[in-house]
Formats: sequence, structure tokens, C-alpha cells
Amino acid sequence: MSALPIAQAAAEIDTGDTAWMLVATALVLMMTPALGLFYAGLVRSKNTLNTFMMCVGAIAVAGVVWALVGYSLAFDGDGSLIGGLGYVGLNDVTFIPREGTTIPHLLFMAFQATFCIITAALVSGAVVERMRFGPFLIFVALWSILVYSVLAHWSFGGGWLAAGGTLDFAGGIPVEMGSGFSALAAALVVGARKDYGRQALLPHNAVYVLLGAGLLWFGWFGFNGGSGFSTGDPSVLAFVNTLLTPACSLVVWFALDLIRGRKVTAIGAATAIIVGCVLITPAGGFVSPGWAMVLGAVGALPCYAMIVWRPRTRVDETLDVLAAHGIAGFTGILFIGLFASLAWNGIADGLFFGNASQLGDQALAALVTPLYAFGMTYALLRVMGLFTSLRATEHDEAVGMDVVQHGEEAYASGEGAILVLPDADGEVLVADPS
Amino acid sequence: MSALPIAQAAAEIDTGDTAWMLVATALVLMMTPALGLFYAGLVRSKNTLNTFMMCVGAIAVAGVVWALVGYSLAFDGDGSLIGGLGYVGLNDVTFIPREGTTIPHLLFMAFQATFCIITAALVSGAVVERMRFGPFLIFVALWSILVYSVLAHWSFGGGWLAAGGTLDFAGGIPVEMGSGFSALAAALVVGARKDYGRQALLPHNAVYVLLGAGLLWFGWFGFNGGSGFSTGDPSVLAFVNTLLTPACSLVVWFALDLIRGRKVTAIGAATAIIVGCVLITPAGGFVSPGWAMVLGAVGALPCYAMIVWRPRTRVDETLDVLAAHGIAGFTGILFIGLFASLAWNGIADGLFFGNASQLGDQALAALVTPLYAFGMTYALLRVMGLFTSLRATEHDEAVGMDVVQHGEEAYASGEGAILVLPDADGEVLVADPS
Amino acid sequence: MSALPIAQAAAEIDTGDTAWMLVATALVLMMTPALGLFYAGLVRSKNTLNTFMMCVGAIAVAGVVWALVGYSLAFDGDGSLIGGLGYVGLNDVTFIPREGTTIPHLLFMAFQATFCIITAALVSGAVVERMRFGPFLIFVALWSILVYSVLAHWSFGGGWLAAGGTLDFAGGIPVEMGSGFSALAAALVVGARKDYGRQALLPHNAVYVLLGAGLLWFGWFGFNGGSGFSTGDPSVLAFVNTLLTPACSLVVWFALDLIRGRKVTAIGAATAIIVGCVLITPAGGFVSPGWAMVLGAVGALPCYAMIVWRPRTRVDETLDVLAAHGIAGFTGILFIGLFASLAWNGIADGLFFGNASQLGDQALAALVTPLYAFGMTYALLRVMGLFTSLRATEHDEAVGMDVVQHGEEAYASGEGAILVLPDADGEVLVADPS
Amino acid sequence: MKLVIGIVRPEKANDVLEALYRAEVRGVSMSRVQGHGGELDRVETYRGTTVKVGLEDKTRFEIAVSDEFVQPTIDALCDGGRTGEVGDGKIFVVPLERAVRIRTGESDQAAVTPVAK
Amino acid sequence: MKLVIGIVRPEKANDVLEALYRAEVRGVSMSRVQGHGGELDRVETYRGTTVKVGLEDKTRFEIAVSDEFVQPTIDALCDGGRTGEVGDGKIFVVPLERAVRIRTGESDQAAVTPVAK
Amino acid sequence: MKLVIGIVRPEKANDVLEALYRAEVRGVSMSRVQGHGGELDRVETYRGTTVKVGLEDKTRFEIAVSDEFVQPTIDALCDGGRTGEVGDGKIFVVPLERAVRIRTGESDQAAVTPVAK
Ligand SMILES: Nc1ncnc2c1ncn2[C@@H]1O[C@H](COP(=O)(O)OP(=O)(O)O)[C@@H](O)[C@H]1O
Ligand SMILES: Nc1ncnc2c1ncn2[C@@H]1O[C@H](COP(=O)(O)OP(=O)(O)O)[C@@H](O)[C@H]1O
Ligand SMILES: Nc1ncnc2c1ncn2[C@@H]1O[C@H](COP(=O)(O)OP(=O)(O)O)[C@@H](O)[C@H]1O
Repeated sequence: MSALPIAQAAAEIDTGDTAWMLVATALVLMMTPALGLFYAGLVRSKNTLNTFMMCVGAIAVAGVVWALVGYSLAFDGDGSLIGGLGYVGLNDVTFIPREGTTIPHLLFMAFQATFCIITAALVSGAVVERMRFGPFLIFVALWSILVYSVLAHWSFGGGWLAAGGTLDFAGGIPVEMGSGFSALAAALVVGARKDYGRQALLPHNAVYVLLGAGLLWFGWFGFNGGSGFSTGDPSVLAFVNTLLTPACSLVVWFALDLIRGRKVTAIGAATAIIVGCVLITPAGGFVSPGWAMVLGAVGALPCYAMIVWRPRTRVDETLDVLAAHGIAGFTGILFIGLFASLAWNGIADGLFFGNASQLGDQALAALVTPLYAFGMTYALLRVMGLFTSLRATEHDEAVGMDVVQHGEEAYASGEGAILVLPDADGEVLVADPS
Repeated sequence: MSALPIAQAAAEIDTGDTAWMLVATALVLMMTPALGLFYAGLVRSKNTLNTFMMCVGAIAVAGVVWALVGYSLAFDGDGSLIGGLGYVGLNDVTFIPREGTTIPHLLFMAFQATFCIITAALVSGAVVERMRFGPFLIFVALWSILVYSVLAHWSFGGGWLAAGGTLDFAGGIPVEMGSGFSALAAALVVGARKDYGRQALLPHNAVYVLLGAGLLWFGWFGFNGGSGFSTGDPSVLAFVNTLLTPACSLVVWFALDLIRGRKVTAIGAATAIIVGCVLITPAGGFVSPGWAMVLGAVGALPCYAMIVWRPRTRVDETLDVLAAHGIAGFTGILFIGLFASLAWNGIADGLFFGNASQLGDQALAALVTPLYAFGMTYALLRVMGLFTSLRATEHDEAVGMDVVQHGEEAYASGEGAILVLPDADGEVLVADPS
Repeated sequence: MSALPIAQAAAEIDTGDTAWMLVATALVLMMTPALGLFYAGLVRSKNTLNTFMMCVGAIAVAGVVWALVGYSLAFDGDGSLIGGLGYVGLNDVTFIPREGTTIPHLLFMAFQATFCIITAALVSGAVVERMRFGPFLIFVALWSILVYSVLAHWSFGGGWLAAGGTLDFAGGIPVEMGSGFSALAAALVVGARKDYGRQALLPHNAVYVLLGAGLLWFGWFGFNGGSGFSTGDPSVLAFVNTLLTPACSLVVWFALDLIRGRKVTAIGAATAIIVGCVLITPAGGFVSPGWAMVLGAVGALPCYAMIVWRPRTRVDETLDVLAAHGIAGFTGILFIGLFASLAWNGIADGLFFGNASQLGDQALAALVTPLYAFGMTYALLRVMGLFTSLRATEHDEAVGMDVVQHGEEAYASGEGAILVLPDADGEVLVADPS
Repeated sequence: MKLVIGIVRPEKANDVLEALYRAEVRGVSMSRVQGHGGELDRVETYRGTTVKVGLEDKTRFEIAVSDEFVQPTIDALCDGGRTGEVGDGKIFVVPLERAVRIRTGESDQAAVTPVAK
Repeated sequence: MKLVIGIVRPEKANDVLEALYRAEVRGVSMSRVQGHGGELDRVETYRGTTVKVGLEDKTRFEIAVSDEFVQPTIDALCDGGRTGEVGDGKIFVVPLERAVRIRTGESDQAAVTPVAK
Repeated sequence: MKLVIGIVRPEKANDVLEALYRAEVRGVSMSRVQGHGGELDRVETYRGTTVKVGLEDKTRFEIAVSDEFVQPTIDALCDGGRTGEVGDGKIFVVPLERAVRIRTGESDQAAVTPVAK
């Protein structure tokens, strides 16, 4: 891997922007374990580790695949459908900033890597408590290329959507709609848990859910605030909106909970935080703080409706990735077309400010992305299903994925556990406790 | 909402300072969920979610109220008692830095918002395990205006205390004394838990408490280090002192625990971290690292004494907000008057370095703030009590606030839970498991 | 403590670099509570708090000792074996940057303090579940001077290793090998837990372990990325490698788990994250991203082997600090000698790029450090053992360290707990519940 | 009166409750237990430590009933708890000399006969 | 000898322990159980899932006593556990054929009669 | 048939299981309990709150056996559970009128006699 002289690179780099992007990258990587905690709290205790491990597995697999090929396909050149292979194996990814950025190219790549990782991890929410771990890892590897890299290229990497004028500040297209509609497909192909719809399957630790949501929000400041790749105004606007929008979503969610069940729920609040962060993800750097607050309030409605309605169907999209990410991302993308404001983003106005065409560009993305994400994921899993069984047996599902898939318990007491002592030659003797 | 031309704003902004303030803001927001975890660990398991939710509720309500009016009242203009309405609804809060700062005004507002949020959340510690959730949310909305915004204006927003020369680097007045003495008032008005003083009410998860304290400390680096609104010397001094002071408080707390009970306690250590961070909050940017260490050691004493003494009284100020924040903030404010050093802060010396008047300015704040916070909070809750009952019934308290207030359990097993299936028309059928 | 005029200092300081180093310092401090969580999850529930408290104790004791003397011994002057006393009590540690850095000296000191703290905390992993808390605190105080400060001076502070050309970007020598081989010595002197090797002693909460590992990784970006003391290319390279290397270690660990037990384990994955971060710690700023990925993959092997083999021995190095830090650090240090690349680090090539001598320099450090760390720690604990018993009695070990050492339970239910009411005079009456 | 103790699979607990409900057996106490029976041990690995675990999670029902309700109760436990695979569990019937309802102090039949509620 | 089993509200557990202490009943074992009785179900909601929960947390006491201590033990459980509202719980008395103190191997009365301690 | 209830120290639970295994007692159910006996209270402190805790964690074994297995079972509990210090625990033997294996519905001896497995 060749690297141009250090000095030359340094020239265009801004230390402040670089400082912020270093932090933003670390924050977004932290989001994936935080998501693991959030998801782990939402499942039954016997599936705790398996659920968390799907997120860890995504870091490992999507992280490596991204460095090897994903980044290149998404960000090399401006082909309209897919990027090139110039950056394969991180070739030519050095300290020299990419066109129009003030941070080392290598850092830009790492920041984008954390996006691919968490998006793949998000999809796991649709298939927890039943999908086998091995097939899931393979799915992540293929999905991150076939779906994520493609959508990232369309919206971020100079692909046809970006070129066509569609605005997506921090990933409403590849991350939110990409994960949400892929989750729906995954849930349909993998199928419902055996007890879905006939037994109560409850979150085993709501504190994990609340803490996980808190850490996700924390990380989202890097996710949205870093998507300007600098400390410039758009970044600051997206950052501040990432505080205002979820706050409004929370207030509205409280109200909806009260209307529906006369009680404000904690799991609901955690969900509202995620929904708020997702709503502002695409719009963050394009709408005024005031409109961002409106988005948080209004955008919560369709997501809430979907979360209440989905469990009445046969679709066991277990952790509601579609509602919290797909629908929220969809809403945020359209909202740009309505209320983007040139005065704040310096790029384009929305319909409300007299620019109808922007809404068209947004609607196009809101139409195409779900179709592509759903279709490709559906096909991918169907094909995988021809070679291996995607889900655990009913018996294994009953025993629990932690013991069956990982040979561990999340909360082991050690009682009744007999130590197996392999001697030096690896031959096995059972310990004699006496 | 008008925004001045981007370019013009950019002029005075420093990317390094902005980078740091973006991070500091995210860190302080993260402190509130961390506080939720800390508090949740300190209560009984049946009140876990309600306790955590009070912090989440504070983010939602205080966050929105701050953006709508609180910020304006605290930071618009330099009226001596209260700010103006110029920034209501974030009007005129744009990218253009405030006088004397090098970061976008919008970011400054967001940073201050996170202070208001966590301060409101802190007060909940006095009323957990019995106050009803609805009234608490209303309390937060009113309190953040009547108490927080006012004190913030006095000390930060150019109000009479700041104008009079009182020094408060990161919020000893509005945040620490403000929350601590309000907590005392809240505990008195809401009243003690029914079993207080006759049964052992123990922390149900000390790991949450330790982790929460660790995350709070982490966030406090943004809290204190960001209160210089730049990466300048005062910020760096406050930041480094935020490492040194709590370390010393910990050592002294260990010693006091040993003397008292011959054992160093974990809950005590977590408390010492908070106390140390609070002690240095007002003084961070004004005293030398050496004196900061002395503050950590000496300042721990009154707080420890209060924590040991308070439970012997009839006052069920449940999580000792008064001791950990009120008393510690009070101590830190006075300490400035004694040991502030011009050589380090470039602003003023304390009595010890020959400037007696500074001690007077500090004493004034240490006298007035507790009176105002206590009095206003007491009045506010009394008035609220005329319209609604602030606390749950004895029966509900016995059952637990999670089930009663939120209709959830923190640690649900699903055993004995029968799924209720609303069909498409919303009519309810009970699932027939067979 | 004298401080030079503020203005003068400001001159050489870069706001972007300072912003990043403020964050990096906070991140590394956060790693110690995260380590506490990680370790607490790996022990039995009756030892949860004691294990976490050893990390908290390290923050307190090592933090204070560092400020008083440790920093001076490590970083004052360039004596070949040990530093001077010029910075004792933080004397002369002001805002003026150290030679060759662009951040306030005070901040540099704080950043280094967090390294000393976590290294001392790491060693506790070898003696948890049995070592008495008091002696451990004393051990930390002495060890941080006798072992850490010395090794830090050799590798970072201008000591003989650094002077001799040994490269260590972020602490493979003082932190990783220093803690790993000291852990081995500590395990040997303190001795095995009474049930070690005859009963199953299992991790009581694997979620703590996974979350702890996630937070440690998050902090490690500050740990490695901050070790360039700027936002310059070496820092960025180390930062990005801190993402790539652990991802590769995870993938390989998954494979090794599958080969060994036909199941990918969660505890294993958490371990792999730590191992990957440690592997890249010394090499981060010196090897290309491609080679960093190779390091992650290949370096995992010896660590995995050690973790499988160690429990078959009589050595109860309980949490495998030697394998995860000692061996991984050792591997990383040598890897620099093989694959360091001038094109990326601007300093030196490794053997693979034609510079054999570098491998010699690295091998020297890899040989001397383990000997010094092991020998000095062994001697220190032996001597301490002459004055006090280092470990709890068998009975106390059976009861559990939380109750015995701290007088607390991690998960208290309050059932069967009778409140003891000291009246005003401190005389004790038992509450009469009625 | 008898005290019927039933040990079943946790995943069958709700089915058992449903069956008991249908049999009009109202009063029930249940708890988590770990059981060892005919099932095979499973192997778990934590880092270098490998263990054989011979205990399975089970749910224990404790049901006090008047004599005529013993058989219906046993049937309910069997119907609700059976999967046909090893590990379904056991039912134990112990003589019950006295039963008292704490709220009222009333004794025996009154305290257990479901119809009385 | 009898084995007295008492099921009470968790929040009353300490009061019961106190009452037993006063009655000089020393040996006690207690555990957490979930009970279903005459109480009303409560409704819980988790996102789109609504459930009816018919189980209440209870604390189960298991107390082996010599015959003359049966009544005092029952009284203690009633006094300590009563609130008067549905859900106070039940007491069950089961015949106890043998009791052994593991530490010494001594049997029966010696192992349970409180005074003997 | 008898129902043997044994309460031992948690740290001895595995030794007891081993001893039962050697005695060829196969079916066992165990659970966590908290016990109060002759042991001294311990003091715990949480901030300003000091409490006396009179309960120790114990492990409760519940074992249904045919008559000839009662003594071996008791011996196994004693051997595995004894440390000789106060707190070792107790064994209680209760008459067992009926035992049913849920999987097959077969009753009594067949359901408990270990050899039958
Ligand atoms: N003799 C016994 N005493 C107490 N509990 C028993 C006994 N036999 C079985 N059990 C409980 O029943 C559960 C299932 O029993 P097992 O023998 O494994 O299945 P099956 O009854 O289908 O052969 C065990 O895990 C244990 O909890
Ligand atoms: N027949 C029974 N067998 C076992 N446990 C019972 C029985 N009846 C009641 N219980 C236990 O007692 C608790 C309280 O009983 P319940 O009938 O609700 O109150 P009350 O006795 O005041 O009518 C229940 O939750 C359950 O745990
Ligand atoms: N009479 C009893 N009824 C129920 N459980 C008892 C009784 N006596 C003792 N236990 C249980 O046995 C445990 C140990 O008993 P204890 O008297 O402390 O020890 P020892 O039997 O060695 O004197 C207690 O913690 C309790 O759980």
C-alpha cells in the first residue's frame, strides 16, 4: 500500500475537523455494542447472549468485509449504480483527504465503516431468538455488500440518487430504510418464533433497554454530527437537531402511551428515543431547529401506529426494526422534501419554501430504497435457505439460543456444573470434588 | 427563523473549540441516562423503571421547555434578575457565535440545554419510590423555568450574581446548589416513603450504581471541561481538576468508611466520585491542580457527615441529593473565595492569595441560592399539591411504582403472563395456548 | 505552583489537537470503570463488588500517587533508568506544552495518568475473588511507582529503551506487558482460589462482560488514537487500526472457537476484542492498515492458545491478564520489528521492509520488560506478605468478598434485613417494625 | 386435603396454568427450580474452562387442594406439562393436615377448596 | 413434628420474621415464589404486546417445628403477614417424619425444637 | 415413598450432587433459599443505612425416593453438605403418597425408584 509523503497530505487537513471526526467515529462504533445491549434487554433471558452476539458478529464480519471490498464499492468513483474496485483492500486509502473534505481519507473510511457495521447489526432485530448464528454471519457478509454498499453508493458515494439531487444527510436511505425494509424481508423468510402470537414473549431486562437507548442516543451525536465530515455549520445543525428531535418524540410518545394505555411505558420511551434519532438522521443538516422539533413530534405518529399494529399480524419482525428505522427513515427523507430550508443548509429549499422538485427527489428515494432493500434481502435469504437451514429447531428454540448456539448462559450460577479437566495431553477427566 | 449568511458566521468560529464543545455537549447529555442508571441501582427492584424514567422524563420535558423558553430566560440579555424573551422558540439562535465565544450560538444553546436537563433529573432523587410520574413531569416543566433558568441567569447569563463578581465555573449555583436544596424541599413536601425509618430499603443493584458513577464521571469531563466554551487554558484546568479532585475524594471516603465501619463500601465509593465531581464543578477553572486536590480531600468531609446523619432524621431525601450536590456545591463555591488563584485563572485571587472580597461574593451566592432554590421549589410543589396528589397511595407504593405507574416490570419473566390479542377491529381475545 | 503568563503558553497550542486530547483523556479514564464491569461479570456474584472496587480503588490510589510522584519519575528529564523529581506534586506542570507537543503540559500529564490507572487496575484480574482489599490498595500505590513509572520512563519518558530506538506507540511495554507479567507474579504469590481446579467457577453475568468489552474498545480509540498527542497522521493511523485489528481478531477467534468447541462463545468474543485492541496498542502508529489486519488475525493465535492452556495448570491467574495483555503486548511489540513501515510512520521500517535492527530493538524490550515486571511485582508482594496477609481466609472466600470485605451485597433484596437505627447520640436501637 | 407438587418445563408453565384454570383450580404458588433427572448433561465452555451441566431449569408448582380436587389437578399438570420427551417432570402428592387463610384465619377446606372462592 | 409452609406478601416478610423471632421460632427457610389466588389480574404493555399477569410475587416460608410449636408458628405467620386485603396468603401444615441436623447428624426434636438451640 | 428435603450451603451444593450421584439417587430438584438458623447476624452498610442481616443463602434439595432410598439419600446429604460449622443445614423427611411421571403418566415407584431409570 503506497502512501504519499506525509507533509503533502497534512496541508489540507484541519485539526479541529479531524479531532471531531475521530470522536464521531469512535461514538458510532460504540453504538453497536449499545445496540447489542438494547436488543439483549428486549429478548427473553435464554436468548440474551445470542442477541448481543449478533451485534458483535456484525462488527467483526461487516467490519472486515467493508475494509476489503465494501468501502470501495460504495465510495470509489461516481458510477451511477455501484462504485469501483480502486479501494479494494484499502488500496490508495491514505492520509490525503478525499475531494472536498478536510480529514484524512483513512479516517473517512473508518467513519463510514462504523455505519455499515451498525446497519447490519440493526437487521438482526428481525430474526433474534431463532436464527442460527453461523448463517447470520454469512448473511451479514453478503448483505453488507449487496445491500448496504449499493445503497451507500447511491446516496453518499456519488451514485444516481445523490447525483439526481436526493438529499440524505446521515443515512436515511442506506442505514434506516436499508435496515428497516431488509428486516421485514428477513422476518418473512426466517419465519416467526414458534410461540409468537400464542405466548407472552417479554423483555427480560428493561434497564438494559433504557441504558442501551441512552448510549445509542449518545453515539448518534457522532452519527449525525459527524456526517458533515467537519465542524462546519451543517454538522452543528445536525448535531443540535439530534438533541431537539428525540426530545419532542419522547414527549409525543408519552402522550400516545397515555392515550392508549393510561400509562407512560419505559420500553416505549426507549423506543421513542431511537425513533427520534432516526427521524432526524436524514434531515439533520437540512432543516431548521424549529422544523426539527416538529419532525420529532409529527414523525413519531406513524412509527407508533406501526409498533402497535405489527404484533397483531402474523409477521414476527421481532424488535420492530421496520417501525423504528424503516418508517422513521422514510418519514425523515420525505420531510426534507417538505421543509428543507436554504437559509439553514445553504443547499436547497423544500416544497414548503417553494421548491417542489426537492420533494420529488426525496419521494423517488423513499420509493426505490424500500423496494431494493426488501427485494435483495428477500432473495439473498431465500438463496441462502437453499444451502443451509436459517433457523434453529423448535427444540433448540425452546431450550434457548444461548445454550444451543454458544454453549453459554448469560447468568450462570455454577450450581450443578461439574468441571471437566483436560490433562496435559488433552485427555478428559472429571474433577472429583472432595 | 432567520439565519444570517453562513460565511459570515464561520469567520469567528474556531474548529478546535467547536469540536470540543460538540463532544462536551454529547457527554453531558449522556450523563442523564447515566444518572438514571445510578439512581435505578439505588432503589428497590420494584421501582427500578420509574426511577430511571424520571431521568428520561427530564430529558424530554426539560429539553423541550428549554428550547421554547428556558434558554431565552436564562441567556437573553443581561437583566439582573431574569433574561429576556428574544430567544423564545430559538428565535435568532443561529450559527453566529455569542459575544466572546468561538462556537456557533446554536451549539452553545444545546450545551446549556443539557445542563438544565440533568439538573432537573437530579432533583428526582429526593422523591423516587413514591412520587407519581405525571405530576413529576409537570414539576420538571415548571421547575426548569422557575428555578433553573433563574439561577442560570444569575450565575451564567449576566445576572446580578455574575455581575457582582461571584465566580462559578460550571454550575455550582444553578446545578449543584440548585438541585440539592430543591431536593430537600421536594422531600419535605412529598413526604417520606411509608416504610422509611422502619424497614431496610436497600439498593437492588450496586453494579448499576458503580457503572452509573463511572459514566457520570466520564460525562463530567465534558460538563466541567466544556464550561470554558473552548479548548483554552481555563477549560483544560477545569478538565484536569475533574480528574484530580474526585480521586482525592475517593481516597478520603475510603478512609472515612474504614474509620466508621471498618469496611470500604462500594456504594460509598460511587458516592465519593459524584461528590468529588460536584466539589470541583464551581471551582474547576479557578483553582490550581494542587488546591483542587485539597478541595477533593477536605470537601468530602461535610458531605460524608451529612450522608451519615440525614437517615437518622425524619427527612426521607431518598438518594441524598442534598449531601452529594447541595453541600458539595456549597463547599466548592466557598472554596473559590478562599483559594482561587489569579496565576491560574487570570481573573481573580481568593482570600488565601490576598483578595478577601472574592470570599464575600462567593458567600453571598452560597447564602442566596439555597434560600431561593428551597423556597421556590417548596412553594411550587405545595401549589401543585392543591391540584393533584403528588404521591402514590400506600397500596401502590407497596406494589411498586413500575407496575403501577408504567404497567411494566424491569425484570419480566413472562411466566404467568397471558397474551392479550386484539384482533383487527381492536376487539380483545385471549390467546388459547394449545 | 507558578504558572507562566497564559498568553505565552497559548502560542504553541493547537486547538484541534487539544480538543482531541481532552476527549482521549476522558475516554481512557472511562476505560477503568468499563474494566470494572468487564471483570465483575467474569467472577461469581458473591465477589462482584469487590472485583469492581479493585478498579475503582486503582483510580483513587494510582491517580493520586501519579500526581504526587509517579508522573515526575516517568516523565521528568531523560535519565536512562528513571526520571527526576522536578514534577513532584505537579510542580512546574502548567499550560506550556512539553517539548514537541501542541497541547498544554497539564493535559499531557492527565492523559498519562489515565494510563497508569488502568494498568494498575488490569493487574487485579489475577487476584480477584481472594485478595484482601486493603493490601491491594497498598500494592497499587507501590506498584504504580516501582513498576509502572519505571517502565513508562523507559518506553515513553526518554529512558533507555526509547533512546535505544525501541518503538512502542501506546504502551505495549508499560501497560500491556507490564500488567500481564505482573499479573502472573501476583497470581503466584497470592495463590489460587480454594476451589480452583476442583469446582466450576463461572462468570455470573456475561452481559456485563460484553458491554464492558464494548466500552473498553470505545475507550481504546482514545488510548491508541491519543498516543500521538495530536490529530496528526500517526494518531489517525493508530485510531483506524484500532478499528481494523480487533475486527480481524474477532473473526479469527470465532473460527478458533468453532474448531475447538463447535460453538462461537460470547465470553470468547469479548476476550477477542480486548486481545485485538492490545495487539495494536504498541504497533498502532507504525504499521499500515493492511498489516494491522494481519496482526489482528495472526496475533490472536498465541493468546487463544494461552487462554486454553493456562487453566490446565495450577496457576490461577484468574482473568487471564497474562494471555490477553502480556502475550498480546509481547506479540505487538515484536510485530513492529517485522512490519513497521516508514512510508506510513515516517520513522522506521521493520525487518520485512529491510530494517533488521528494528527487530533487535523490539526483541530487547520484549525480553527485558517481562523480566522486570514479573521480578519486581513478585518481590513487592513477597515483601508485603511479610507484614500482612494478602488474601482472605478460606471461610471468608466461601462467604464471598463482597460481604466480607465491603459489608455489602451486589444484589440486595432487603429481605431479612433489620434496620439498625442509631439515635441522635449514636446509640443503637433496633427498629421495631409495627 | 393434599399438597400437590408439580415440576414441569418452564416453557410449559403457562400451559399448565391454563389447564389448572380450566380445571377450576384457583390457588397456586410457583417457583423456579433446577432439576436433574434422566436428561443428558450439556457441555458449556467459558474461556479455558469446560463444564458439564446436569441441571435443567424447571418450574415448580405447589398446589393445596381438597381431596376431590387431587386428580383433576394431577391431570391438569400432566396435560399442560407433557411434551413426551425426557425431562417433562414429576408430580408429588403429600398429605396436608391443615390449611389456613392468613387474611381471615379460616382453616382447612375453606382455605383451599376452590369452589369456596 | 410438622413442616409449616407459609406464603405471604414480600413486603410483609420482615414483619413475619420479626413475629417468628418473638415466638422464639428460630429455624426458618424462605424463598421467592409467584402466586395466583383471588387477586385480580393486572395488565402490562410492552410495545405492541399487551399481557394479563395473574401472578403476584410472594415469599414462601418453610419452618420445621415440634408439635407444640405449630400453633405459635401459625399465629406468628398470621400476625406478621396479615393486611386484610385479598392476597395475604396461606399457611399449610404437613406432617414431618424425620428431621436431621447435617452438622451433627442428630435427629428429630433436637434438630428442630427451637429451645434446643 | 418419602419426599426428602435438604437445606445445605450453596458452596456445598455440587458436593451434595456428587454424593447423591454416587448413591445412585438420580432425580433431584434444587432451588435457592435464604435461611435463618443458629448463625450470627452480619452487619451491612449502605450510605447512612446500617442493617443487620440474619439470612444466609442456602440451597434447597427436594428429592422423592422410595423407602429403601431414604437413608442413603440422607447420608449423601450429610456427607456432601457437612463442614462442621454452624449453618450446615437440615434435612426433613415428609411422607409421599403419590408420585407421577408427567411424560408417561406412570405412577409411584416407577416414577421415583432410581433404578427404574
Ligand atoms: N425423584 C425426584 N425428586 C425430585 N425431583 C425430581 C425427581 N425426579 C425428577 N425430578 C424433577 O423432574 C425433572 C424431570 O425429570 P426427568 O427424569 O428428567 O424427566 P422424565 O420424568 O421425563 O424422565 C427433573 O429435572 C427434576 O427437576
Ligand atoms: N391452594 C393454594 N395452593 C398453593 N398456594 C396458594 C393456594 N391458595 C393461595 N395460595 C397462595 O397464596 C397467595 C394469596 O392467596 P389469595 O387467595 O390470593 O389471597 P387470600 O388468601 O387472601 O384469598 C397466592 O398468591 C398463592 O401464592
Ligand atoms: N427449623 C427449621 N426449619 C426450616 N429450615 C431450617 C430450620 N432450621 C434450620 N433451617 C435451615 O438450615 C440452615 C442452617 O441451620 P442452622 O441452625 O443455622 O445450622 P445448624 O443446623 O448447623 O445449627 C438455616 O439457614 C435454615 O435455612
